[in-house]
Amino acid sequence: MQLIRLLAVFLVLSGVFAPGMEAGAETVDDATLRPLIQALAAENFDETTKAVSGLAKTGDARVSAILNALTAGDLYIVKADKAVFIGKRDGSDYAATDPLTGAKLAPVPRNAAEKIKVNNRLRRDIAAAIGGLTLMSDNPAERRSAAETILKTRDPESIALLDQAIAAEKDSGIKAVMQQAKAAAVLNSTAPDDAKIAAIAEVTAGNSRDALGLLTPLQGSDGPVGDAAHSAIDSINGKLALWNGIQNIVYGLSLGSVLLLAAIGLAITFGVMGVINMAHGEMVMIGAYTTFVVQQIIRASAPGLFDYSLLIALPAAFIVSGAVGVVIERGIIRFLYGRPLETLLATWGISLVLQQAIRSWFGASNVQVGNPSWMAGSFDLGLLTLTWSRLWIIVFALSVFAVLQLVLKKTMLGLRMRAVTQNRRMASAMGIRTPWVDALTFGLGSGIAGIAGVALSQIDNVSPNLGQGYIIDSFVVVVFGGVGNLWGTLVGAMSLGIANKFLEPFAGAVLGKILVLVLIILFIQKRPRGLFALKGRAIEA
Amino acid sequence: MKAKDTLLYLDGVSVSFDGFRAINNLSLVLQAGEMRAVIGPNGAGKTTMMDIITGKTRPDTGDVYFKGEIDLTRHDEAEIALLGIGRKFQKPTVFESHTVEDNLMLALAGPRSAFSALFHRQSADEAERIDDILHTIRLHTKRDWLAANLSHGQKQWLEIGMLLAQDPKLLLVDEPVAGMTDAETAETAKLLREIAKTRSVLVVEHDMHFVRELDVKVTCLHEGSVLAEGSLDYVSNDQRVIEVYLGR
Amino acid sequence: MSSLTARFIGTFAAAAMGAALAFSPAVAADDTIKVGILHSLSGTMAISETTLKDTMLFLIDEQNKKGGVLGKKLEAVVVDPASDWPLFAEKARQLIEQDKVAAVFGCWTSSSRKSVLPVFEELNSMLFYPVQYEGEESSRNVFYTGAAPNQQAIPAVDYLAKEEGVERWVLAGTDYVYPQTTNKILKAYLNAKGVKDEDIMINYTPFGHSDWQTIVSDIKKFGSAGKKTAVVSTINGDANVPFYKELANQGIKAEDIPVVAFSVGEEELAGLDTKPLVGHLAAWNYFQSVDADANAEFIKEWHAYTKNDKRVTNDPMEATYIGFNMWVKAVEAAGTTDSNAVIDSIVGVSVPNLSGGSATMMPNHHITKPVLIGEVQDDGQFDIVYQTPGLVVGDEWSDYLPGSKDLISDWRKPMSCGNFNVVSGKCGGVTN
Amino acid sequence: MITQWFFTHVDRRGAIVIALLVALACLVPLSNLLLPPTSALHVPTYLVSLIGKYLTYALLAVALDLVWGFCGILSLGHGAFFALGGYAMGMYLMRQIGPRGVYADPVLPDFMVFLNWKELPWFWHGFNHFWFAALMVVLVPGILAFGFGWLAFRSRVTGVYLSIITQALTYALLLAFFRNDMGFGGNNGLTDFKDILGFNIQADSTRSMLFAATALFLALAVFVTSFIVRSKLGKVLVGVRDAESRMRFLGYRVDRYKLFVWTVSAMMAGIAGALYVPQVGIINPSEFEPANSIEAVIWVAVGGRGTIIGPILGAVLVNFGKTYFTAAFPEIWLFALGALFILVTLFLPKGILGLYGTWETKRKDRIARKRSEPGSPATERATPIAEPQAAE
Repeated sequence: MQLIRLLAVFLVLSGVFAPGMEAGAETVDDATLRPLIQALAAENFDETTKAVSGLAKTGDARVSAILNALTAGDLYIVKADKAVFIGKRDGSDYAATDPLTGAKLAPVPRNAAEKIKVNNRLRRDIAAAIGGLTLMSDNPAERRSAAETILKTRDPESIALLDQAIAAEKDSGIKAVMQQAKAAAVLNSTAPDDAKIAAIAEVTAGNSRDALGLLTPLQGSDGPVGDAAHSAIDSINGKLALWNGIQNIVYGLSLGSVLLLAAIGLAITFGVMGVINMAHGEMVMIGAYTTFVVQQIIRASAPGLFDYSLLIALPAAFIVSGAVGVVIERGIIRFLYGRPLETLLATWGISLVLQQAIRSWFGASNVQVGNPSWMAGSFDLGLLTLTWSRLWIIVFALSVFAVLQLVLKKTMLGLRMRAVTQNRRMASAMGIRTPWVDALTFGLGSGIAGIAGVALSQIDNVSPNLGQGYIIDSFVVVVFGGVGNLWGTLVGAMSLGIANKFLEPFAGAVLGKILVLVLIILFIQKRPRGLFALKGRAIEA
Repeated sequence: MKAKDTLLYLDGVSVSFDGFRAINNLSLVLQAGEMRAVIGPNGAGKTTMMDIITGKTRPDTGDVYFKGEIDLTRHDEAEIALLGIGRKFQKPTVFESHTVEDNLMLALAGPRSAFSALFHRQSADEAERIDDILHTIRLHTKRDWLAANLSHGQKQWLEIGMLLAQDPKLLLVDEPVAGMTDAETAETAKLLREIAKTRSVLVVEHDMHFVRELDVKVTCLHEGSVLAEGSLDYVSNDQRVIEVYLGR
Repeated sequence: MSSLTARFIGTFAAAAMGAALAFSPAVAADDTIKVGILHSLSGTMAISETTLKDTMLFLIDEQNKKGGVLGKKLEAVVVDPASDWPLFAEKARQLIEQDKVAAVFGCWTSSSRKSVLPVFEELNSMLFYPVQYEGEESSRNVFYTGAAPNQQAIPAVDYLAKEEGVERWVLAGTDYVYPQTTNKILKAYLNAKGVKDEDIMINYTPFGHSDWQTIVSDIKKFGSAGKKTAVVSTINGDANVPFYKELANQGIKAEDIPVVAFSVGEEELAGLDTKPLVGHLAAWNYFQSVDADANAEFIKEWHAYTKNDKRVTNDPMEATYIGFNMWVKAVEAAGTTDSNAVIDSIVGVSVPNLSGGSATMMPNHHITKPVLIGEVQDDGQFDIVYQTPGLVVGDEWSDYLPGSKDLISDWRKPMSCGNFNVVSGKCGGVTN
Repeated sequence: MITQWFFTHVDRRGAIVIALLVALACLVPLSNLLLPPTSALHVPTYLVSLIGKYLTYALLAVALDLVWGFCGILSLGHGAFFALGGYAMGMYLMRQIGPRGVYADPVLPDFMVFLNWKELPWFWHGFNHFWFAALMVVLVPGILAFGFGWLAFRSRVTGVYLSIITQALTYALLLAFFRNDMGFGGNNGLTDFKDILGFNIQADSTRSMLFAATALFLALAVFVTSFIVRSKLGKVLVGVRDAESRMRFLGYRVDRYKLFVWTVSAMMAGIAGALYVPQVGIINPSEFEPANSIEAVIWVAVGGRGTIIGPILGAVLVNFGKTYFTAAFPEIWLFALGALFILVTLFLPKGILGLYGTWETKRKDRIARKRSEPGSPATERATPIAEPQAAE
């Protein structure tokens, strides 16, 4: 009973003092700490850094809470007497607490306080300092981050601490990180050669890119350590070269998916219907802005749903862009069938109007579309860093493609669409309401452009110019693949993406893009009707 | 070489589009001065055959010779046209925004280079040729009309007139009477017979009355190869031809 | 012809006639002073420039509330050069010749400034240019109120080297003149400080580049050589959002590889979720977060004017503010809006800036500025981590470029020269 | 004699336009230079260079119409030829600056000094001579067009495929010229010109002369276009536009005809660009923007494709509209411009001139038919001018 209550208190306390309670924490009396805390409010970062390490050296349990407050930018001084306090914004005042005791102080007006400045270096030092304090923490995540911090700082002084922690560690994952950290620290220390060579073996087995960073400085040193580092680097470089190829393919696929998404709606409005749809990019833009509006509504009314915002935005964008598409088709395009070049003119006009409309409505600047948590971050696959957003976009692009194929091949609408585009008069004679099919086809193409906008909002600017950035690439993809052939669009987009990524490393991004364009121009000479051209005598009839 | 002394010689010609064999081991020989009618159901490969002769489509395999020695598969459309093969399309194809006279002027045999065209002045000789042809195709009263304003039958004739202006050795005529009235059909048959006096003609047609009126040797195509060849009566009594036409 | 067509033609003809009427030179009212605003409101640059148009309208409004200038009200003449450089020249000419404006505030890109420069010199008018640029220019008719490279880039590099201990540098930029020049200056500067060539990586990307996977991954690779690495970014506005998104997604944190940018301000961050970017840096001469009374006042009034308390302020806005106030002060000192008089009286004019100090127009038509370095915060604002102790004078001719190190500019009489060569002792150009 | 030769190659409308342009070339400079600014007939310099700019656009539009209107080749990359001509002229003007640049380098243009280049790249040699630059103005676009066309027309790239690769061409050039390493001044392009043929480029008289030159070149272009269109070659081109394969089966080497007219058109576009640059005072890569080329197509469409005057009318009207709208309604002018394009497409499918053209052709055709078949009523069945087959 007693024990449970103690545990409860302990938990509450660790909650209050956040990451800081560890086994064997010492307590230093306030009189020692006060001046050190006061020293945090130094005029320059060097002084503050000294104060931080001074605080960390005391080993006091309360220090990490104070340092965390400093990192978070919650530590202030009162301008008048330079007293340090932890502040939280509360209207025009700061609700103040004492950094040591946690006691509530009188609120400080905002203009009477000054924030203690932190920069990256300080944040790094604090993380290192806290790392030393939290290496034995009960919280596995904290232990891991502490080990990772040491891996970066390579502080030789933490070797002993790490040994202790490694011995106590149960989680094999964290243990591995700790061992890496220790090896890194050893390499950075004045340890004997054999210890260093062992450490080299240790880091080589881990993440190669980090290892490269650790080993490169050793390369120049003489003796067995230098040789070991040298051969380790060679083996890592060999591995990296292989992974570079893989990386190019994966990045190429990812770029290809973006191109595919941008072009696939056009493959319908232009490829299937023959409308030279210069307003296609604006449909993508409308989709992106729909995402923005959906997120605004969610932020305002149901913040908990934010992670689902993209899922909600998908149908919304499809409907909004699709509806705009239907209106454009009914209002303008339908008068222009059989005059494809005039559609170029009219849709160019439409694109100007839509851009200006969005600009007048939402302003000319970028609007912020957030990444839901499942789209953020990255993971490592071998030596490859894959970001979730890119991965999802590949998956998404391919699903859109698959669904579109299904719609065209398996549904009544798809059947009618194909009938109308192949032989309008015959279809109409068979009782198909061709005007409706036209409107729906154009709506479908526009709607798909809209959902592409949802995806693109995750990786690009959302501004009135969004569409303009994709329109040329989209046309090139559709034409390269072969007008009227969805598979051509898929293969075209992917091959352009991969070609671009293979050219980029040695030609640079600009020349790479130019080369791709030149290659396309030359390719069209070989296959004047694109990659997947329809053969036969029907084409020129 | 068997091709010798023939005007047009096709042997073992095959072509396929995306796996579909449009022409399958086709062989056909046309003598100089001969008129031949080619019949066959839709998809028999009639138009593709013309595409091959005129250089629009390259055969996958097989020989195509003109005048016994010229390998047509090595020439493109313009060269083949200049060799003396004229072609009329299934759908009448004239230059709709030109006048009837200009249509003929463009077709008139003569230099074809861009520079000669830039500085070309019409000679009296050419004017006379155009007058002749206009009379032949019965459009002399409409020489200033835009071709777009001609009736369907008149366009067909204009196109035939353009072939004549080209002065070819061989005319390929694809469905010349489609969409014509009976009277026009009869006139057309007369016109073609007249033409055939001086040159070879290959006519593709569906209309059996018309073919009968032409009264020439008939070749029936089916699925890209020759099914039967002979007089119309012979061909139309062939059991396989009947099957193909009536369906099975 | 359908009656609809007829009606359309009728409307069109009427519109054309109306246009022709309106096109004839406007009669300049004597009781106002016209001020031209030459910022793109459409096209690719609208994203940045629209705000400056609003700022000018706001400043003119404020000035008119205070009674205008020389007892006359100011009247804004807004045109849209539509991010089209030759159109900038046409519009500049229209503003000066036709609308007879007293001065023009405008341009963003260097190309647009280069495009209008001959027009301003020919017609002897005044342009206030509020954006940081590559330097290497000084015109009698142009006043550069944005930063020259020494007012932005060099202090930022110094800061990184000193405070963050950076030894390896990635100079990443969009492929055009400003980044190229800035990087050239920086490279010369870094080399002079003992940084070896293998520790400098220079990378250029096209305008509006949106696929940053390879480059970010290269930066990561470059940064894993055991030396502290930082990115100095001269990436142009549009391409920044995808760049930062890729950085955040690939997990490059400011503590590992900080990025210091010269073209990313509050306005650009408005399109981003800044939580993963906390700690990345920007170097400017003003931040919205500057703790000064003048700034607080300015922001308050700006919010009141735009009726939107979310509208951010940024550095080019401050530069516009300074330029405008300098012009007002110079006009009042000269007692006329005549260009020659104002150009003579504006040198030495000093007005308060928004960061609590003041800005002075120097004889080279550049101004004095403090250099601030800020770290991105999670609310899209910057936390100022460094400020130059004094003011830095804009250096139009960089000391780090061999072609320009001997040049100076002084538009005061009797020198009155934009490119005086101190070695030969001659004025190099023919600009009047 | 000459007049007769002239009138056999130009129709009445063309002659009027040529006369008008020649008159403009004489009167505008006179009015600008001789009349006092207070005079009601004085044309201010501002308008001289503005209209001069419109006329260079009109020249580009005429060039574009020659290939699109008369031969059915829709180029979405004609801006590239225009810009190349402009760059050739810009390089000449750049070299003319000589030691008057800000760094006072006698040979190197400012931007090269500034990027620390030591010597002039090889392709800048020769541009100090006007005749060489003038030659390059037509040769560079001409050779590019010839090479591109030779490949594309021989491979029978047609329709949208051709349109899109022309767009890819101009886009690739845009990216290339943006690169500082290319040696064309990068994003800022070439600017700060001082004089042309020894005359101060900012002087009113020079501006007037440039204006006159532009008007005369446009008149020449109208004549050349008329000459081509009214020759047998022109009829072949229209034939290619309306029924390309028929032309081929008649024995015409369609690719050569296309190549000829394509190259001529590119050269005309190059001249337009060369006249444009000294009048606006800058040339930079944004002239390669695909959007600019599309806009040029729109001028032609608005004015009326397949006519000679239509493109001129369209270019001047649309650009006048742009000038006017961007000043009068800077915030919403894109609505007006966009709406103009939509309305013209919907209600004036043959452009502004198409209206007049329709009436006239109808009239002529009716007369012809009346003459041939007295008493027979003119049929209302077909459209008088056949709808030109679109690029498809």
